[in-house]
Amino acid sequence: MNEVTAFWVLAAISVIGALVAVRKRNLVHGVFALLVFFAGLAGLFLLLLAEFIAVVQILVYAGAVGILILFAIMLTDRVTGKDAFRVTSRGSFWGAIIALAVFLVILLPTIREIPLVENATPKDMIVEQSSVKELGTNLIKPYIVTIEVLALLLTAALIGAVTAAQGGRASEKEENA
Amino acid sequence: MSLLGGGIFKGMAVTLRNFVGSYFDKERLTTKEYAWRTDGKLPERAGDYPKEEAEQLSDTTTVTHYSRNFPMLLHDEGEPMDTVRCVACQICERECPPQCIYIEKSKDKKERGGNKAQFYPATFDIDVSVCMSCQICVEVCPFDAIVMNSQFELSTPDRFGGLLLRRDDLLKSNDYYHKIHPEEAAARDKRIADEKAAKEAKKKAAEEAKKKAAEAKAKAEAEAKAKEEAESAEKPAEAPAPTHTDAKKEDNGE
Amino acid sequence: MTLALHHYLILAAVLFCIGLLGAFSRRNAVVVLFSVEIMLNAANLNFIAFWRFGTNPELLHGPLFTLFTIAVAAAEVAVGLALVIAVYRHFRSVDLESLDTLKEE
Amino acid sequence: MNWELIGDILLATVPLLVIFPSMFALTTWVERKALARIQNRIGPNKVGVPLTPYGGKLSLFGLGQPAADGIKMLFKENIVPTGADRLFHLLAPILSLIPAMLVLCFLPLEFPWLNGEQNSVKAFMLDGAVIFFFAITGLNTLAVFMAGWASRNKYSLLGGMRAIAQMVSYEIPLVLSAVVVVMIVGSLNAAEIAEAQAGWNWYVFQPWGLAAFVIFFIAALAETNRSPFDLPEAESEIIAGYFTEYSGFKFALFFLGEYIAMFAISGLAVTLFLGAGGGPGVEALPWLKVIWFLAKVCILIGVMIWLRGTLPRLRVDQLMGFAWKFLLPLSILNIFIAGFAWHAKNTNEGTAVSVIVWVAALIILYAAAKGLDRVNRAKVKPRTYQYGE
Repeated sequence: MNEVTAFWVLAAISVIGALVAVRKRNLVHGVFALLVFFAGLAGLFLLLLAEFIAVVQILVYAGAVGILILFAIMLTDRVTGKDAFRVTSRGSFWGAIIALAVFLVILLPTIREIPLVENATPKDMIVEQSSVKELGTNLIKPYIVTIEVLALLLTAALIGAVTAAQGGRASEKEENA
Repeated sequence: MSLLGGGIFKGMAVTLRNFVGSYFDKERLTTKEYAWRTDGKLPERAGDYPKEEAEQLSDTTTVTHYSRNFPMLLHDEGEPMDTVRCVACQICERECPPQCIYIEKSKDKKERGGNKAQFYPATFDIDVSVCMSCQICVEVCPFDAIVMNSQFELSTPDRFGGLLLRRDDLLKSNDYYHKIHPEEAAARDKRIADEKAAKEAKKKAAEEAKKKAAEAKAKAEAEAKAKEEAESAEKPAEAPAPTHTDAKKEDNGE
Repeated sequence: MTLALHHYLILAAVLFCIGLLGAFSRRNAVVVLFSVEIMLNAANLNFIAFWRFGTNPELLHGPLFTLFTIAVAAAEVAVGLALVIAVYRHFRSVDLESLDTLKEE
Repeated sequence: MNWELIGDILLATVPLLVIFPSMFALTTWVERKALARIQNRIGPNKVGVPLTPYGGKLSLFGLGQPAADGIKMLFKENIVPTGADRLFHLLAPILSLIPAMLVLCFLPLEFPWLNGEQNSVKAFMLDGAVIFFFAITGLNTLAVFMAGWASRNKYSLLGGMRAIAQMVSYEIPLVLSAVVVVMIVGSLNAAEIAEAQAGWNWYVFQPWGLAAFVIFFIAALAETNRSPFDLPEAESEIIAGYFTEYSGFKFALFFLGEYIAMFAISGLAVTLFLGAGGGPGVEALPWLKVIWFLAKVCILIGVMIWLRGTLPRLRVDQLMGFAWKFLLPLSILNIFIAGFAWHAKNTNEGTAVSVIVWVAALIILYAAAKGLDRVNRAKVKPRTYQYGE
C-alpha cells in the first residue's frame, strides 16, 4: 500500500464523513459521522508527517469536542436525537449555490496558479525537524506570548461557557419560586 | 489526626485476612458443597440423583431459619386435606404481584379443626418459576394458611411442569413449619391462640352482654309501658320545632 | 502518480464547501456548529499541506498555527454549545429559524 | 510491498494479541476466585479438563472456567431490542475493543526474539506515544455512549451518560499526573521514559512520583470503570448500565475490551512510575524485562481486584467531587512540586539537599491532601438517623 492509495482512502473517508455529518437527519448519527471525518483528517495529517498534530486532532476533536456535542444534543434534543421534521432551512437552495460558487472560486486559482510541487523536502528531514521536542521548543521560545494568550482565552472560554450554560438556571429558579 | 486514606488500608487488611484465612480455616467458608458432588459422581441429569441424597439435599433444617424461598400451605395435625387451613378465599391469588398463584375453589364444604364447614382448595398451584418470593401472600392471608418455605433445591430437568408446584407438593404440616422457622412459627401460633382466646372471651362477653341487654330491655319495656300510661294522661306541651339540621339537609339537597 | 500540494488543497476546498453547505442549509444550531468545525478543519489541512510542501518546513509554522487553531476551535465549541444550551433553555428549541424575535413582523 | 516491514510488525504485534487476551482469560478466573475468597466463598472450582483418564475429569481448581464461559458466550443468542439502532448496537462493542487493543502497541515491551537494535515496536514508537495513548483511550468513552444510546433503554442511556461524565472528569487528573513524569524525562516517548528509570531509579520512589502514581491509579480505576468507580454499570441502581441490552458475543467483546483497557492502563502506570521492565537481573538477562513488566502489570491488576473486594461503590456526586475538588488541585500542585524538586536537583549537588527536598515535598503533598480532604469534608454534616442508632 503506497501513499497515494492511502491518500485516496483517507480523502474518501473524510469527505463521506463530512457529507453524512452535514446531511444526516439523526443528530447522533451525524456526530459519529463527524468523528469519522476527524479520524480521516488525523490520518491525512499522519500522511503529511505531522504526527503530533494528528494526535492532538484525535485527542481534542474525537475525545473532547465530539463528547461535548453529544452532551449538548442530549441536553437539547432529547434522547432520540431526532431533528425536526423539516431539516433544511429556507435559504438552503441559495446556500448550496453559494457553497458551489465558493468552491469554484477556491478551485480556480489552486489549479491555475499553484505549480505542481513535487520536489518536496525529503521525509526524513521533515520527521527530524518536526519532532515533539522541536515543536515544544518553538512553543516556549518564539510563541510564548501566543501560548499565554491562548491559555487566557481557554480560561475565559471555560468561565464563559459555565456562565452561559448556567445563566438560565438562576432565572428558572426564580420562576419556579 | 488519622492517616489520610487510612480507612482504605484498614478495609484492605480485613479483606486480606478473609482471603488468606479462607484457605486455612475451613470454618470461615459459609457455602456448602453439594453432597452428591463431593464423591466425584455426577448424575446424568439434574433430576436423576438418588432419593436419599435428594432428601439430604433438601434438608431445609440446615439453612438458617431466617431463610425464605417460596410459599407453602400449612395444615394442622392429621390428614393434610382434612386439616388444611386454606379456605380458598383467593385473596392471595388476587394480591400476588406476578400472579403466580392459581386457585380453584371446591364445590362442597368441609369441616376442619372444630370450625364451621368451609370451602377448601380443589386446586392450588404456584408457579415458582414466576414467584418472586415477595411474601405478600403471607402478609394478606387472614387464615395463616400460607407461609414461606425454605426449600431451595428445586432444580428439575422440566422447566415448565417441574417448576409448577401442585397443591399436594405445597401442603406441609405445622410441625415442619416449626422445624424450619421456629421463632416465626411460635410467634404465629401464639398469635393464633391469643386471637382465639380473645374471640372466645369476646363471644362470652357478647353473650353475657346480650343476656344483660335482654334483661335490661325487658325491664325498660316494662318501665316505658308504665311511663306511657302515666304520660297519656297529660297533654303534649309543645309541637316539635324544625331544627337547623333539617334546614341544612334541604340545602344539600339542592 | 505522486502526491502533490494541489491534491490536498482541492480536498480541503471540497471539505470547506461541505461545511459551508451545512452551515447554510441546516436549521439545527448544533449541526451548524459542527459545520463550522468542518470548515476549520479544512483550513487546518491547508496549513499542514503548505507546511509539508512549502519551502521552509523547519520553521514549523504550519503545525504551530494548526495547534493554535485547534485550541481556539475547542474554546469556540465550548462557548458555542453553552450558548446553544442557553438558547434552548429560553426558547425550548434549537431551530435557528424560530429564533427570529428581533425580526420586524 | 515491503515484506520485511510487515514481518517485523507481525513479530511485534502478534505476541501482544496472544499475551493479553490469554491474560484476560486468566484474570477473569483469578478475579472470581479472589473475590470469592475475600467473601469467604470457594469460587469456581468444578470446571476442568473433561475426559481425562483419572476419574473422568481433572478439575484443576476450576481453571476450565474461562473456557466454559467463552463457549457459553459464543453460543448465546444475540438479542437486539426492538427500536434499537442496529448498526450502532453492533459497532459499539467493536469500537470499545479497538482502542484498547491499539494502545497496547505503545507499551515499551521488548521481546527477546527481536534483537535490540531492530526495535520491536519501531512501527509504533511514535514520538508522542504517551499522548497518543491518552488520545486513543479517550475513544472508549464514545463506545460506551454509543452502546448506551443505541440500546434504546433508559438504564443503558443513564449508564452511558454517567460513563461520559465520569471518564471525561477523570481523564484530567490522569493526564496531569502523567505530565509530571513527561516533564522530568523531557520526552513523550515510552521507551525513553523506561530508559530514564533504569537501575531502580523508579519515579514512584520520589514524593511527587508517589503522589502522581496514586492519583494516576485512582483515575485509572475510574477510567476503566472498575469498582469502587463502577457507577456506569452499577448493578444495584441501573441494572448493568450500558451493558444491559447486550448478550452473547457482543457482551464478550465488551468484557474483553474492558479488561484489555485495564491491562493497557496498568501497563502505562508501570511504564511511567514503576520502572517499566526494570528489575533485578535485567542487565544480565535482557529477556527478563518482559517478565518483569508483565509481573508488575499483574500486581496492579491484583490490587484492582483487591480494591474491588474491599470498597463499596461511590455516589455520583461524591465521584465528581472527588475528581474535581480533590484529585485535580492535588495533581496541579504536584506538577509545581515536581518542577521545584527537579530544579533543586539540577542546581545543587549533594545528598543533603536532595534529602531535604524529598522530605519537604512529601510533607507538603501530604499536608495539601489532608487540607483538601478537610475542606471537602467540612461541608458534609454528620448524618442523623431517625430510626437507627
